[in-house]
Amino acid sequence: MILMTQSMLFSLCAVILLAIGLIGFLLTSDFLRKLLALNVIGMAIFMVLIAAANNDPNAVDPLPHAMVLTGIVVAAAGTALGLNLASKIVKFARSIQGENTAIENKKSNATQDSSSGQTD
Amino acid sequence: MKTSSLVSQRTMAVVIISLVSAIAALLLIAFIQQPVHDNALREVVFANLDKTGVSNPVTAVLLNYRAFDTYLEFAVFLCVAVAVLPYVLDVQLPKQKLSAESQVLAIAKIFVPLSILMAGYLLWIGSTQPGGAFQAASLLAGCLVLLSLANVRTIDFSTARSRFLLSGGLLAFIVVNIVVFSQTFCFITLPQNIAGSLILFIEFFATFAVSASLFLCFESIHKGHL
Amino acid sequence: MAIDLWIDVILCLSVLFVASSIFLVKNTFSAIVLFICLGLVVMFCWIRLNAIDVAIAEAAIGSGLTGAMLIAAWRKLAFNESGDQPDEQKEKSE
Amino acid sequence: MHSSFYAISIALLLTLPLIAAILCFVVNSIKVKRYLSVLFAIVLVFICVAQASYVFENDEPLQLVVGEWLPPLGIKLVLDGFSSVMLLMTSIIGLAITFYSTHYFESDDKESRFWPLWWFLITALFGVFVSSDIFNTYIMLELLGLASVSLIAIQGTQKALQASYQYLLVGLLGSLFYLLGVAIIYRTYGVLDNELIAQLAQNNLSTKLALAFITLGMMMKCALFPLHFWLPEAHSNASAPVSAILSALVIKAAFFILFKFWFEILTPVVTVFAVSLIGCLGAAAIIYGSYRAFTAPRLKLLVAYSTVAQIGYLFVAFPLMIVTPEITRTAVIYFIVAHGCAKAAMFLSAGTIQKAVGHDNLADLKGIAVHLPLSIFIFAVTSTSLIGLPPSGGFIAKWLMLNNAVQAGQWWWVVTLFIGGLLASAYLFRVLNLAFTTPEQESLLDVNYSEKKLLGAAGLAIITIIIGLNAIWLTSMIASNA
Repeated sequence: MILMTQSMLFSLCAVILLAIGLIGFLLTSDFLRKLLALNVIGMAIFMVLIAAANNDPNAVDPLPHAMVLTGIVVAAAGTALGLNLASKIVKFARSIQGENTAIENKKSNATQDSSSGQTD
Repeated sequence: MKTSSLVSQRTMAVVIISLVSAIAALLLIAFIQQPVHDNALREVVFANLDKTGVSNPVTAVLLNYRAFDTYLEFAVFLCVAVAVLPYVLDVQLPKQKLSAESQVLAIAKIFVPLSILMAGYLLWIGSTQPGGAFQAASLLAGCLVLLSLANVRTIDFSTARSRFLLSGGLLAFIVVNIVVFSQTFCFITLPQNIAGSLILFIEFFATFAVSASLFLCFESIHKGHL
Repeated sequence: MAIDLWIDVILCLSVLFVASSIFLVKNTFSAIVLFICLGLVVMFCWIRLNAIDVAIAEAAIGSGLTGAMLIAAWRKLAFNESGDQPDEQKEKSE
Repeated sequence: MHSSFYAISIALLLTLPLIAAILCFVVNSIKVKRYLSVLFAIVLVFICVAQASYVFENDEPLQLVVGEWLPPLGIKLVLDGFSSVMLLMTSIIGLAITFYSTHYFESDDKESRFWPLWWFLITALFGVFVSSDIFNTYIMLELLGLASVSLIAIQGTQKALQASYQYLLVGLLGSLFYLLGVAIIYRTYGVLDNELIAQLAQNNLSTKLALAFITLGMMMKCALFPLHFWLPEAHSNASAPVSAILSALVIKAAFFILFKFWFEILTPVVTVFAVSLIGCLGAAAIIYGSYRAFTAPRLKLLVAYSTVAQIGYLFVAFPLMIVTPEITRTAVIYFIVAHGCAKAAMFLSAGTIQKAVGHDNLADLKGIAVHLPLSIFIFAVTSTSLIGLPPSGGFIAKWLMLNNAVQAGQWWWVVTLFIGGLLASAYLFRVLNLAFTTPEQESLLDVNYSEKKLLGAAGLAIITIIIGLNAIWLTSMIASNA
């Protein structure tokens, strides 16, 4: 077995996590999970950076820590914007869906003389 | 048609999985072959640490060596806050009365004072121990979210004052740049003797600005788009 | 093998398990909950890798606030999705 | 040590737009926001002109070390020939679009959201062209992506929101791939500054993978052929000033980074096979983009697909960079400037046509030239630049590229450039002859739309002609310190 230092172990875990996140992003159709997949890929890249920083445990390099801190905040900002757009799109879809059902109701009421008037 | 689309979806999935795992394997081989760099930068960071006015290396990198990154970091956060603000303003928040006995409020009564105390401690300790503006801001944002879930109106985002609060972090940084520029004619050079207090000044405003922006992001999803 | 290497191995396996189950699990709400757990497990990895500042930020922003936003968004999105709507559960419970 | 006045002007370049953004965000009244924005835009143009002339005379890049910490530790901002030309173009196009958008928006609410986000976008553009640190460029890219997504989302229609959400996903994934490249480079070399990496770079697997990931990420951001699916929706559904700046500059920023990584930072890794692969992708983009533009039902969709095609030209230049780096570099920069000005003016005129007539589907735009003469004039002038007809800047760029390809003996690029020119003329003349044919039934287009707001766009169209006529001035500026 090659020399399995702690940083190499976490680099291995980061690469597999990256693969999981990428496959997840490409294969899911549900757009909430696509945002989750993007965050998972972000976490994997941060793990690569922090594992590189911890290559020699008693001489930890602070630069990747600052980069990952900035990365986490940027990822949160991106996710917040994405969730807002998703809610807005769903609000539109629901309002249009509402209009369609309203039109169908009018049509169905008009055709049926007896007012069965099924409410959705 | 149904089965063929299922089959093509299945083959597409297999293709994607094999492609991604091939890339991952390549990356792994590269990591195993290539040793990590010789960490020369760490010595340079620790050598100049006394000139930065803080003893926590991460805060020194964030707010002195690479202060330009954090300067733009505040810009990114303000940009998202600006983009998200209209979604909150579109909805007229109903004037809820404070329902005294709701559980969330009971939890909030216990945790909010504690986290505010913790946030203050994290902000203050940031210069020597792990901690700092972003961590303190996220704790404050947590309190604001808890209060908002307990139907307590904390920040009214329609006023110009709240917009000023949101852009406080970036404004503090620009003010510091201008003040520092007038003395040393260089961009974001924090003079050694007052570097510590300048960093604390920036972190103080940044904490409130970032926590307000994080809270705004939550509020826009939670209350907006009705 | 040193005991702490075993701790790291267990941490890595749990990270990979939680991450893969985010995409394998059926309904979206449990995917979000799993994502918050992933955030917390990764926080432990940061602590193991001597990155304390990052651990605090990951726990607070990475899984805490992002998780709160995801759940708030899920409550808003769930009412029209065909799959796992809360009103379905309501019908079952009635 | 005191850095010279010009070095400090780079700091001004990044602080002024942020101050403008905060002011536009905090101030309530629309009038103040408009005057502030036009004022800041004019000041920025003067700063960029001063910098470009300094770099041109002294023939050495302008450098500003941020915070007195030298590069392995701190960040350095560098302004060489390429970036000073890009900054000049950004500020001039920014001024034209700022002037245009002071009259464009019908609702004050949309306009008050537009201005702060606009200034964040300008800051990100300036930052990308100036930064010489790979992680700093990542943050600029992120700000660029988030600002442009929010600008598209202002439009509020369902199609605009869906387009902006798709653009956000692709943008975030592209930035994450770029960040993965940065992580690999940092893991291998432990340094973040461009020049230091260029010195340390060797030809090993890690560097190859880093360049591959960065290329993949930037291909997503600048919509090269296989990964271009988000662009037509995003650009055709955004409001006119936003789609103008997106097509003219935001895509070029991603190309700028890609160009720097391939030919300035990780040069030992670049192989002939990789470069010709990118060249083929560029050629495919030209053919596919032109085809889709020819069949596009709507005017703005046509202009968006023409962007996909024109981006292909920039990537066709990659294989030529191996053979004749100097001339091709000048040709690429010339093409970016020509395409940027032409595309911005074209989108602004398309926006005016859409506002005046209420829709932009090409079928019933017959005889529009009678009602909107200035818009069609701008459309025609910019089409000459996109096709590459003699008086325009586009012609000089294509001519430089052509004789490079001939000298290099790679005749297949010559063929693609010609086919590209023919296809471009096909879909652009389709619009022009529609505009000039008199409609059968006299459709009463009640066009009472004052076109004075198109002066900015007319200025840009004239610029494309000016840089076509006296090419010597611009080529010498670009080649001043390649």
